[in-house]
Amino acid sequence: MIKTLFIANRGEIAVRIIRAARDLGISTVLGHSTADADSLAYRLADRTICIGGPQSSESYLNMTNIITAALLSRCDAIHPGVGFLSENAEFARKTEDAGLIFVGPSSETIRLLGDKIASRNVALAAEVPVTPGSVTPLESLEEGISLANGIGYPVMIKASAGGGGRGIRIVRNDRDFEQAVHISRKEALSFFGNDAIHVEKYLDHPRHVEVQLMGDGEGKAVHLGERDCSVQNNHQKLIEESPSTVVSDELRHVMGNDAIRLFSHLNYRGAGTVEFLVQDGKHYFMEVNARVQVEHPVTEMVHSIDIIREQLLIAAGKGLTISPREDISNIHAIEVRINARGAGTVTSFSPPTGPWVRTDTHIFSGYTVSPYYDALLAKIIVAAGDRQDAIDIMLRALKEFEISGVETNIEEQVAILTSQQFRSGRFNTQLYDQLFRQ
Amino acid sequence: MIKTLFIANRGEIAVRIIRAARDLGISTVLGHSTADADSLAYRLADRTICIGGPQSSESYLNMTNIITAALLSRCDAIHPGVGFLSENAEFARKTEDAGLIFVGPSSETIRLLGDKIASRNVALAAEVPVTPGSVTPLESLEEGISLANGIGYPVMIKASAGGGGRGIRIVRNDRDFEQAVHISRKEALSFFGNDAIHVEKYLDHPRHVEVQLMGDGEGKAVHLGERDCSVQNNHQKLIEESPSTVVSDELRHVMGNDAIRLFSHLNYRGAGTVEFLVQDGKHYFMEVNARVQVEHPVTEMVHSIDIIREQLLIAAGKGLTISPREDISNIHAIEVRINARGAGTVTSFSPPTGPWVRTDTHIFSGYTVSPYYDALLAKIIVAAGDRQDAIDIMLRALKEFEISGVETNIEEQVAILTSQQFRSGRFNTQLYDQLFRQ
Amino acid sequence: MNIKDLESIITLFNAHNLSSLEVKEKDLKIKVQRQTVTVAPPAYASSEPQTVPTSKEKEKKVTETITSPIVGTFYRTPSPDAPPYVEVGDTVHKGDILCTIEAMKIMNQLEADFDCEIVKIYPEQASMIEVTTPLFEVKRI
Amino acid sequence: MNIKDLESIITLFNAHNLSSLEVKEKDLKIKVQRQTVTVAPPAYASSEPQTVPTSKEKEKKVTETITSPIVGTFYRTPSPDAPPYVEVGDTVHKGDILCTIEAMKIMNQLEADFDCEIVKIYPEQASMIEVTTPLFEVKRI
Repeated sequence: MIKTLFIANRGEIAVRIIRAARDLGISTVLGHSTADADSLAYRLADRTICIGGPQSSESYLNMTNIITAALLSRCDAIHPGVGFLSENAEFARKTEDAGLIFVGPSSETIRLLGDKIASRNVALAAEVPVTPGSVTPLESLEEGISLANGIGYPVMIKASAGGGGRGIRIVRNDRDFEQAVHISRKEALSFFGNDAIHVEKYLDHPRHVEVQLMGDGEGKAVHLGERDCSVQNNHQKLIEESPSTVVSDELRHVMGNDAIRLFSHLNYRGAGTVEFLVQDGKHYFMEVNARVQVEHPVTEMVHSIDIIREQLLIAAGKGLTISPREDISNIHAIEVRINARGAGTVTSFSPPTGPWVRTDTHIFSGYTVSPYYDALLAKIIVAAGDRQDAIDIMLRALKEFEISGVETNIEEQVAILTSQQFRSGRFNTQLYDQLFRQ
Repeated sequence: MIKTLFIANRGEIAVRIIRAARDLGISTVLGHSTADADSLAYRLADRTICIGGPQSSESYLNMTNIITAALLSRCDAIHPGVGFLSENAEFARKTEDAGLIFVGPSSETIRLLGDKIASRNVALAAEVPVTPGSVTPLESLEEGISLANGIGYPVMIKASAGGGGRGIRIVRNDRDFEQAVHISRKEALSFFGNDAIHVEKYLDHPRHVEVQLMGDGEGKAVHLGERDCSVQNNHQKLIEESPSTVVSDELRHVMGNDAIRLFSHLNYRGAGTVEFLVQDGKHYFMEVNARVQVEHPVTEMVHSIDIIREQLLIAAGKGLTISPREDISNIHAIEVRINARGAGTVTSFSPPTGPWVRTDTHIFSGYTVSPYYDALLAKIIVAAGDRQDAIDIMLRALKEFEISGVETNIEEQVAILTSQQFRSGRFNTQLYDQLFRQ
Repeated sequence: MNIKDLESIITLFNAHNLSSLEVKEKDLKIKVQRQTVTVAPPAYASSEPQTVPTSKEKEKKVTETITSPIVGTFYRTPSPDAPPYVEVGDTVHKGDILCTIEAMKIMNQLEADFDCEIVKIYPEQASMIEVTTPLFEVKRI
Repeated sequence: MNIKDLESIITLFNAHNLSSLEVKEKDLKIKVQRQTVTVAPPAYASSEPQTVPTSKEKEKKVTETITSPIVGTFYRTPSPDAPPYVEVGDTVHKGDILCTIEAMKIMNQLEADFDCEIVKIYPEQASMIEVTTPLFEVKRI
């Protein structure tokens, strides 16, 4: 078993990991930046080590400081959390080389899945449907235009190494193609240090649906159903829910089995997500997130399974023993992300509590929201017997959420939840723009 | 449907009821005392009406003020909460007479169950096992001693109108009988205005196990399994859990059916509890609590059913539609009560949050714990796959519970949860005394 | 809400020399505060919650507020067509009836506890009052 | 709500010399406040985190703390049997090696950024240090 776990992350996910470790009797060492020296994770961890300055590059991305700190504090394992080094194959390999357990997939798996084209090819090999498009990086403009005409416009030009919506351009005709390729390559180079791009069919009213899986690293994998993450602002997820209103039992079965086939093919170890776009009842593979995700609690509430705990148990060699709920017809979970509109000090804070409401947060009265990191303040998660009840309970929780000192997106989230489109379940990834930009 | 609900209570249960009402779209009017004019319930309610001074007799027990306030604020229904007027047949009748819905059983049911001997007789009529003892109030000392010898010592002398452990005396031989009867009658008279007493077998290592039910008022009832409330200090419950470590699947089935038979017999309406003592695998009827109970969340977490919501739906004539979880083999819920050791102002407060932890509380930073009411500050409820995990998660939650300004029983609760006896599940209602008084 | 109401609230706030006043009803919430000067010794806090001194001249002009002891409907008159029990400017004596508060069809008559002059009558006829609702502002005589 | 209302509210606020006024109705919330003058200036907060003056005599005795830039194991000597790089009382020059910090089997040599005298050496030989751990107290010369 893991005795001491090093946590190479911050914010609410660091708190989340400390809690799961504590529940298993694992002691925790938090690596933190100088800017996070009075965080909630800092207060809750059994031990803390300062790993660098406020800039992520000095601390949460500083592999040498992190691994040295883990070694010197006699940890057995490193949990990378989300973001930062969580999908960095080099960090995973260095962790393994140092004789430590990396809580996540093997470095080879991460390396493979980090390349969009390679992961698309793995999906094809595992017979998982992908969006029509190029399987190799684009070599010439002519090749691209011919491909686009074959697929049919609109098409999408994507950075092969990309993520988070950067380096993506939508093209609706031959005329705009050259310019889009130019910009896309430039963005790809500046964001990812690699100007490889490829072309895919663009779905114009898709839902973002992802399947949560856990694998044992030896070919066995279990899926925990889907999360619908279609409420996004500029590719940043705002609200996630499970089940999705556009996924039938049959589609869930098919998508789940597709995802399991892919994970088996990869001998995937630990928690991971297969992202699909769903449009008109069809699903198209997008990518694999080779780590736990911010929105994992939605799935936890549906299946009463602690995903972080299971990550730790798999990493410790205890195997894959979860049994997901079979009948999910009378449960629905929603997560709302509360983000800060800017940095500042939280002068008072009172999270929503009470029945059917879970708050995952790292803030407290007196906490300073730093300008160095992401804006996530809290995740509110509710579970109820059906979707409408879940929405009502979420609105109750948001009404009880009290914070002062920093501006938040609570009012905006309330507006989304109370919109006719969201209530009806008939919306797509354009919802945010439809509500706030038109 | 109920449109506006009057809440004739305070503290965390008032908050709990406001939340359930809000989730159903019911607006709320809180009746509060002058001492509770800045409570959390006051802040959350849609409307508030001051119903009297700080003494309960002036406010929360003032039937005229409560019913007048409910009528003048155009409420359809009154929820009495727990304690105060929740088991007062006269209040239920006055509420009904005023044309309002009383959220609870009928006044006749409450009246019947409020009398220990009458309720014992109903249990006998419904073929529910009771502790051997007298079925009518004791008429003479001789009758009592003869009865005690028939049952076998030790026996218990109880106030027929009693509750909360008051007016109870344990007698171990003929010699002490007369004195005990004398004291018991005196206490019964002073606490309950009625000196009727009766004699029952005393169980010396029992568990306090209660079955939660909901009835439709027309003979149909459903049980939601049991709660074990054996951790008590001087008859005040401290920790409750479900399932009980001494209840086998078979015993659960038998107790549940006994309880359903009793509720059907009573045409019981709404939420109620049948209390049993369990010793050596046998169960003995104690009493019915004709109201919701403080520890109801334990059952809510096991079955994912909102008991307060269902109370409101039944009261509104929407019927009994719950479907309890059939397989409870991989769920365990525990509630810990956090009590104040005295009055004072809470200078800072941060409830535990995160996965598998629910906090029901009415306190906040700046809240003043009043000397007029009970000491309950918060209920922490956790749910997990098994009992050991639930205990570990509860310990994590208690470690995160931050409060200053008032003394609490948190350390004591941690000591109970970490004790070998509690962990093992082999303990009885004497546990508290064994840990702290020996 | 309208500005007239807000003005009345602030006038009340000033008239009673309050430092903080919060009014909440349904979706409406109003909070008025005035910073207190910290040089002076703390203001005298009455231990009698029902009477509030509202003026600085202690000799003659101190008024007190009579608040409602119960929840009910406020009536200034014994019956719909009868004249009011009291009017502003009236002098009443201990035991005189000031108003009727109806609760559950019972008419409760509120009597004066002491001789006084009626300075102000707060509630509207037939309005709902709760415990602590101000009913009359009076000046002892 | 409209600007006229807001204007009226602020006028009321000013007219009555309030320090805080909060009006909330449904989704609308208005809060008006006026800052009060504070007599004392706020305490001086240093903007340079790495150097901390540790003495009150500012002329000569100001010392500075050199903290660790990385996580690792602190060594005062280049090898187990070699003498320490520096001792208390030593004068070092810019570029002189102060200590070695081992991280992942790499020996990182920490150099002096300026000429100074070693006043104190904080960590024990071979102890773990983190970023910001104080290593040396020095006095610039």
